[in-house]
Amino acid sequence: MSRYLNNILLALVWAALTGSFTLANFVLGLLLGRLALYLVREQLETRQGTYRGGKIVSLAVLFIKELVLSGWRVATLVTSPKMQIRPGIFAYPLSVDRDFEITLLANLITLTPGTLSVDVSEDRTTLFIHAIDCSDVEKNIREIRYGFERKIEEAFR
Amino acid sequence: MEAVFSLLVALFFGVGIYLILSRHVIRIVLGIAIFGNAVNLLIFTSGRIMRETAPIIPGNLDLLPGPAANPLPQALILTAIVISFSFFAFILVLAYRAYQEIGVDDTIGMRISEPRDDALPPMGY
Amino acid sequence: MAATDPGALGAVLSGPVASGDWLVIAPVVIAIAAGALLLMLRHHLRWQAAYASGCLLLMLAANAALLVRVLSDGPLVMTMGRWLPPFGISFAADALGASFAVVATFVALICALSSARDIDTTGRRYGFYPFLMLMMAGVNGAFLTGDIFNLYVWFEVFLIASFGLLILGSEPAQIDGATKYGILNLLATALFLIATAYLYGAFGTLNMADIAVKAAGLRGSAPLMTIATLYLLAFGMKAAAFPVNFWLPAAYHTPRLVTAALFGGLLTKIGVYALLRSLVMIFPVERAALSEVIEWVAILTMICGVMGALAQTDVRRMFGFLVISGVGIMLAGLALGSPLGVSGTILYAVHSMLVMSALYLLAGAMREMGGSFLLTELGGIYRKSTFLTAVALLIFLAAAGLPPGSGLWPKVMLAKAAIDGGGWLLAGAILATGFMTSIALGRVFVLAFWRDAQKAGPVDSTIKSVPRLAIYAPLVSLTIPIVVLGIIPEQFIRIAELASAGLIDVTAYVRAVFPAGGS
Amino acid sequence: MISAEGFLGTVVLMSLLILSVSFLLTVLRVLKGPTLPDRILALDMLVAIGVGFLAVTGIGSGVTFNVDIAIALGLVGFLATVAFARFVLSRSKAASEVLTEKKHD
Amino acid sequence: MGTGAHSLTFLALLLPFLGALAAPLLCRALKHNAAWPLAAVPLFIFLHLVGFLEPIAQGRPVAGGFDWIPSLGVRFSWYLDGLSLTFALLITGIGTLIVLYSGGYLKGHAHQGRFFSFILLFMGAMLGLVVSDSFIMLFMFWELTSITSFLLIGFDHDREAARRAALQALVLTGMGGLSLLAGLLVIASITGVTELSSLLSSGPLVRQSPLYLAALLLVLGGAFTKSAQFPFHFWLPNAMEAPTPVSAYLHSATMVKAGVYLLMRLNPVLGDTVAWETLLPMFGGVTLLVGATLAIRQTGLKMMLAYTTVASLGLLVMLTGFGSERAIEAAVLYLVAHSLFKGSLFMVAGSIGHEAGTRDIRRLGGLSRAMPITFAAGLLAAFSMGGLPLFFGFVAKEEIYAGLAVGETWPMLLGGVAIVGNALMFAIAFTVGLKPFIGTTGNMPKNPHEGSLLLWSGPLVLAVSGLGAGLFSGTVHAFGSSPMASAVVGATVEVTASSVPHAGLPLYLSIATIVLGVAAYLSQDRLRQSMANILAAIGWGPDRGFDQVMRGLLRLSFAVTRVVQNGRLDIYLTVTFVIVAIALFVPMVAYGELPAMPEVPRLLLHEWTIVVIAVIGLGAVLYAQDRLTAIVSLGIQGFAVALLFMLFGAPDLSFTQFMVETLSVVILALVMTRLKLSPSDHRPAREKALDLTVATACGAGFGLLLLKVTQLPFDDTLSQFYQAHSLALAHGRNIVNVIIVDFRGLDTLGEIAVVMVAGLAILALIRVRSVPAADPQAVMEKR
Amino acid sequence: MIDALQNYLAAALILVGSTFSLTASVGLLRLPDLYTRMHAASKAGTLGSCVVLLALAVHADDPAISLRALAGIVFFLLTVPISSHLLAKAAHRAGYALWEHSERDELQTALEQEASSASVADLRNSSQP
Amino acid sequence: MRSLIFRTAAPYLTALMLLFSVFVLLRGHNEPGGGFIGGLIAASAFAIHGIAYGVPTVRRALHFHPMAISGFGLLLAAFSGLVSCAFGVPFLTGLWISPAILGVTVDLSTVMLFDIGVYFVVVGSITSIALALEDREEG
Ligand code: NA
Ligand code: NA
Repeated sequence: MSRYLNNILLALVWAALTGSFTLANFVLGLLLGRLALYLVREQLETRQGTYRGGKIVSLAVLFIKELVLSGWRVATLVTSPKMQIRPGIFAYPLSVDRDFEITLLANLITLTPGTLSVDVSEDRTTLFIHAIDCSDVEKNIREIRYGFERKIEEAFR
Repeated sequence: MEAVFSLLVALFFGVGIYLILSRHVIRIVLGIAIFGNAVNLLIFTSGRIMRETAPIIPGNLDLLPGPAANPLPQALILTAIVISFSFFAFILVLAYRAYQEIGVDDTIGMRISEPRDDALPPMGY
Repeated sequence: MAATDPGALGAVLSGPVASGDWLVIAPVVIAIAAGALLLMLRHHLRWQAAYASGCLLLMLAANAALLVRVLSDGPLVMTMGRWLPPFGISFAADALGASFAVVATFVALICALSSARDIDTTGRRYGFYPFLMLMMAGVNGAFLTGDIFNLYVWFEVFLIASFGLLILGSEPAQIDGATKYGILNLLATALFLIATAYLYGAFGTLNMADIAVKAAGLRGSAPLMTIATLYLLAFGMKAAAFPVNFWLPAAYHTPRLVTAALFGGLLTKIGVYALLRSLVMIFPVERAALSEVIEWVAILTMICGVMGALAQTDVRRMFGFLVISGVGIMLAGLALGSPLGVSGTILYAVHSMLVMSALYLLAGAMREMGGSFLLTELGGIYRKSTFLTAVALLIFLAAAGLPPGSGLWPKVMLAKAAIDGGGWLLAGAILATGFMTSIALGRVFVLAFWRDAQKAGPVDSTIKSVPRLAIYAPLVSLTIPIVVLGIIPEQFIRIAELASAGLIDVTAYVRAVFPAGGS
Repeated sequence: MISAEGFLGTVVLMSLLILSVSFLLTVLRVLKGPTLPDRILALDMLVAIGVGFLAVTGIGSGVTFNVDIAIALGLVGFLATVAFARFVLSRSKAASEVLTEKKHD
Repeated sequence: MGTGAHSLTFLALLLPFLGALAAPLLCRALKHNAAWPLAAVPLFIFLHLVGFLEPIAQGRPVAGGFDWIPSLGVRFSWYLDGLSLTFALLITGIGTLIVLYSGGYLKGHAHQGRFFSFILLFMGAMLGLVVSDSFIMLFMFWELTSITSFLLIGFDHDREAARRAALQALVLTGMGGLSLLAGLLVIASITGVTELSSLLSSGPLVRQSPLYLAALLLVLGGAFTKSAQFPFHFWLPNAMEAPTPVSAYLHSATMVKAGVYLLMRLNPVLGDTVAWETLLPMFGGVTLLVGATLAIRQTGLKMMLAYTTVASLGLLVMLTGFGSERAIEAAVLYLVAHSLFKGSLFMVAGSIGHEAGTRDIRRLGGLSRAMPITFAAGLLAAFSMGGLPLFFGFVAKEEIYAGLAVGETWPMLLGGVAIVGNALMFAIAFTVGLKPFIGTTGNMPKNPHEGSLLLWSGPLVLAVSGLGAGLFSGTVHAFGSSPMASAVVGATVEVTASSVPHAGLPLYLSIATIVLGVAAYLSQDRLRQSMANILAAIGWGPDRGFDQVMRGLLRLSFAVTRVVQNGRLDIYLTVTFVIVAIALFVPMVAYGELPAMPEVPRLLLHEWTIVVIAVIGLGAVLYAQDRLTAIVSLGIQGFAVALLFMLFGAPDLSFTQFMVETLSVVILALVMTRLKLSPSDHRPAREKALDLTVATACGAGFGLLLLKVTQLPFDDTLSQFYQAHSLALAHGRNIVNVIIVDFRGLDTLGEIAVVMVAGLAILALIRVRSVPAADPQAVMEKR
Repeated sequence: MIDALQNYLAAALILVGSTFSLTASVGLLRLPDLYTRMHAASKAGTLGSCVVLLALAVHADDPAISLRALAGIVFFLLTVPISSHLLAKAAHRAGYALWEHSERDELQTALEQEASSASVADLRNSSQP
Repeated sequence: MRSLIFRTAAPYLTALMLLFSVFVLLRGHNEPGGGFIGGLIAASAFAIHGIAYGVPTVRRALHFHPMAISGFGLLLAAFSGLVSCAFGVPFLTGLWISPAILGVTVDLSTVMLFDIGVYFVVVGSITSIALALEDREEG
């Protein structure tokens, strides 16, 4: 991700935190963001990517929908008198390959219903996911592939 | 309300002291942490208790709108918390190093500076 | 009490301060700034000792000027942040605090000078000098502050700094000693804080002058006896009074000798100072009620201390116990509470700061000359160095309270105060302690100095050979005031009497803190 | 009909109660374990409930600064969990200890 | 008294100390001949003092001084009357001779300069002691004599016997010194007087005080130890470990007389009571007999003399306490005579030992030809000691018998004791002064010949003085004995005793003494043997007792220390908390500071829940079966406390508590990674019960006191002030923060200093390693 | 009017949020193993807190506060999955097994394969010099 | 800790937390917060970074030794108290100026300087402790 974009994002966060979108405050946010980024300069990904605003929003909407659903499902699951669960860890073959994308995907998966990213393989081709319902692995893989992963590819390629 | 807090303080002190007395270095360290909390609650209570209203003047006023919690004990506790945290960290690392250097986790075994087999002083002249 | 109308600033804020008033805070600020700077320059090993010594010299000058000023004009007060007391934190130097600060800083300066030979590169890199400076910040702050919670803070400052000094070296014995020292001292300061919390709950104020004034009004309703007893316990622990003296013999012999010298000189005396401040100044009535308890504590502290000293083979451990017996002697004055007794305690504390530091530095010199710390192995020092022997003799005499050392006069004052007050047992214990101390130190002299060297061949290879001047200079600089105090003690005694008078009659102190007429 | 504020107040008290129950249940998991990660997870959950608690009390008292405390709590809760995970991982090197740990539980 | 003489006297008092500083330098330059310039020091003082003879004889004491420690009422003041002047003259006069004698005796000794220093220091201390007017000065110089004699006795510090003797002397006389100090303080407390000259005119104040007996016993404690009265006599013979000049000086003429001086000095104040007149003669008499009989048992010349010194001191104490003017006169005369002959005989014995290589009487003989001058000196001194007419010793002995022979039971008994003692001393006198010089030449390690002028001048001058004083006793009485006796008695006394025998009971007793003495001299070998047998049968003496007491003290100290400082942190902690509980409950109960019964508190349900969670957290920490559960439980209680702060109006606290608790748990976890600690608590149940009791008591105490405090009306002036001025004057809305950074910013400065130092200390703790790669297991095995 | 609306919305959100928290803690108690419990904690728990924070954002009069609450939600959503992932990973690596009735554990299989190939590699390395 | 997910997210989280810590620091005078809490948050940020990437990385990033930062903080705090020396008022007196920067009036004060000192002390010390402990872990 671009360093400048990061900096601007941080300045926006600063403005949001302080609740003041004045120019002076924004400049201060830029300066502080610059300083913060300087401290982690070595670890920031330098590869340039593209950003599609609309797709990002669409990804966010999908995520919020999934999140609420996820919460609901788990809530009903644990409050049901007989918990019928078939958990397990399955391997998910990744098609995204950038660290940022893998991370984003893994996090989104963790936050969504019944799935939890446990590990990424060393060669970054496989994501190991714990699912609360592991009876149909193919279905799980399919849902991710055509859900989050595609949205991510659309948004950041 | 002070009564409940007094009771709580008593409990915190009791548990902290019981742990401090229990020979195991780690239990002692845990006891010190609880003891520190007991002291903080003690200071808090001794400044009298007031529910919910923080001593912070709202942005649109020049003075507190009404009675608020006593700010001074809070400031004192803040100082005390920071200090006791520093000491807690130090004692913890010290216990760790003691385990490394002396090899025991029990105060009964900690007898390097004052050895068990101290000899009588020389009797001659 | 000051008006709460924000418009009437005159009633809320103090006026401008004269630049001379800065003397009261200068030692602490210098020490903190110096410590911080030394920490930043931690890796510039070469200049640390000189820089620290220079700062200590500056602090000593400030303290000396402060003492002179306090002696001529009475207590000097500065309330921080221009708030009026008791709302801001007051620093209030009276004769007691200023004189203790002078002596303590002097001792620290000597220790800084002698650290040149005792502290290795690792010790410097891991902060010996910052620890030293921050410890002196704590010590000076404790002596000069006029606010009881602030006193607690300074206690913690020098306590944590003393931890740092204590563990510098990480030998098993150090770690073990530090664990005991650390946990027990932590408890002591926690008790101090607890007592202060109760005090605040009862008085609603933290300024010591304010408390002293208000105590009279609260007697009868507030649980002042219990609070005073808690202070006695907390500070008694800090002072290493029997039966809560455990931390001292467990730790004092483990660190580098400069550190031990610093500890032996300063730490317990701060406990004694706080006892005087709290019990004589704030709680005189409660002190009187507790006097019998304090008397027994004093006697047992003396006896257990000196018996502990007799029981030791390691001279450092022996000196640790002598610190304790000295504390017992100081507690005698607290038990008596009479002007003579209190001034005896004050003078004894000054003496003890000088002598106990000197003893530990001497232990270092003895090891360098005699190859050991153990009485079983030491010997032949007289043959090696007549000069060191002479200095040692003077220090021993002072420690035993014999002429021409500094210990004589405070001991005479305390014994006289005890006899005047009918404290026969106390007087007997004071004298018996002096006697047993002379046995203990006489044995050291006989075995380590007179007796022939006990070990054949080269001594311990870990002992660096150092120029003798480096050994002698700090020792001599401590011995000179010791002997001066022994031979011409008048000025010292007069200051001690002023200090004790200022404690017993708080009017001047209170007026200095509340010039307008008080709260 | 009660006022909106009054209603909100009641709801706040109610939710504080609900959150208190959650607290207790979570504490129970901390105590029960049975494994260390279980306890860590429960502690993490405790932090999450704490965030909610802070937010609710903030609404109840009209004191807005609780948000920042909630954020900070979330952040340090994160730190705690990461550190514990780190701890669990480094302990796995001493596999035998895991076994003894389990035996004790 | 003019200021010139005034400052000259001060200089005289100071001079020995200056001389002591110069001695090593002088000695380096002049070798043993440094004795000559150094002897000028005491000589000058002697001559200066001689100038006082006239006024003092006329009853005008010389006093002077200046304020030394005004705040304690201590003056550096001197007071010279007959008593102190005589002592001062003896000290400086004999001192002069001793310095010269030392020049010869220690010729070529590597540390002769040091020796001169010690002797001069000692002289200064002794002189100061006898001329001191103020109590404190007296005590100070008293202790200085103990210290300097410690140095002198241990001069040959390579020998264990010397070290032991030195320490023994220090211990005993040091103990006496403290006793004296206590006694003087008591007297000061009774009379309000701190100077001897004023005390002497204080009348019967002390005698009538209820504290009299205490004062007396304490003073006697000082005097008896210093003057080697039974059972503290043993240090004195042991002190013969010192080089002979020291023995000659300390133990015959000066140091040991300090006790006698003190008794004589205080006779007008403390004397004339039943206690005084019982204790002194009793101890003195026993000492006299013990000293004399032990002297007979000895084979070494110095040891014999040493025991006769013990005996003589007993005699002096006995006489001082007898309670009559006559006895005091006798004591005064005997004291002077003893100083002269004993000093001389010691030096003679030293010369013999120096020349012959031995001081064993069984190996000595026929030295008269080789050492004629020494012989002369020895013989003359022996005559005086034996109490033969014309010698000053005779004068003294006549007066003794005159004083004791008053026809009552108690004096008769003491008279008998005196006769026996004197007879034995007679025998010793000639054993030392005559026997080595006559008869066949003994089997001696060295070939003896007369020593240098330095060696023989001293004994000879002293011996001749003994004769001279006897011959011119009138003059001596006029300037010495009478003023001295007057001072001791406290009224004008005229001494008239003469060295020419005239008939009377005293003379018959003297003759009886001499006859007995001759008999003892002749049968000394048999006597020695039988004494040796008796002592062997007893098998124990205070000297061995000293060792036993010292060892016992060390063992006792060791045992006590093992109990009170036993090295176990858990016991230290238990004791500490027991005392905390006592400190809480005893005053609270004793002074009625317990709280009133509180009313039932009204908390909201969720507040109760948080309280319950805190309690659960505490319980969980307590009952946690493994440390990790304990740590996590620790987090629970910290969390609950933070929420409590939140609920009760302390968001800053809550904020900080959350952060700090979390970080504590994190650090704990980080540290725990490496610790393999045993999880279970294996204390015995009894110990757990004790700990539980202590913890409960402390907790309850803290809680009750807190309740009591919170039941008081609260003075919230400070908080009101902060609330009123926080925004207006300190420009901050968060009052807590304003207090932290402004109202009480200094606390925070100290606090961050703590944080900084803690960081550094932890860094040092982790980084600095004593041994590379310390492995706990290896350390365990090493131990 | 707006105020009342705000209040009602906030009240609803609060109730929803705290109920989510409650169910999460119920789940935490009821679910059989660590990994399944994580589903409850990291989803329902997070959701609960976020919803309550949202309530705060809705309730606050000051937009600054609302923004901050939203920022808090973002922070939360950023950190929670990562810590859950780390804990799960660490626990799995440390050998905490899945519930015995779990369907499969492909991560375990993968790790075992890796371990065996690594040991082969080790053998090869040690035989080379 | 070797986790791709964690390592990718850590720098952003660290930066966010640092920003937040400054925010908490600066608002402390009017609302809960201040130098101490801000410092703790910043130290937590560095701790997270350290756990993700190892101690050397954090040390490199910080450029100065954490304890030197801590010392600087203490010096700064002491200095902020000494400013009042020049104005004839007691030690640690809060002095305020309100210059206009970019058209906005900004309240600057020694009190704020003091709080920044606190912040640095806490950041330095706590980071130093965490890093030192982590360092041991690695070794
Ligand atoms: Na000390
Ligand atoms: Na704050």
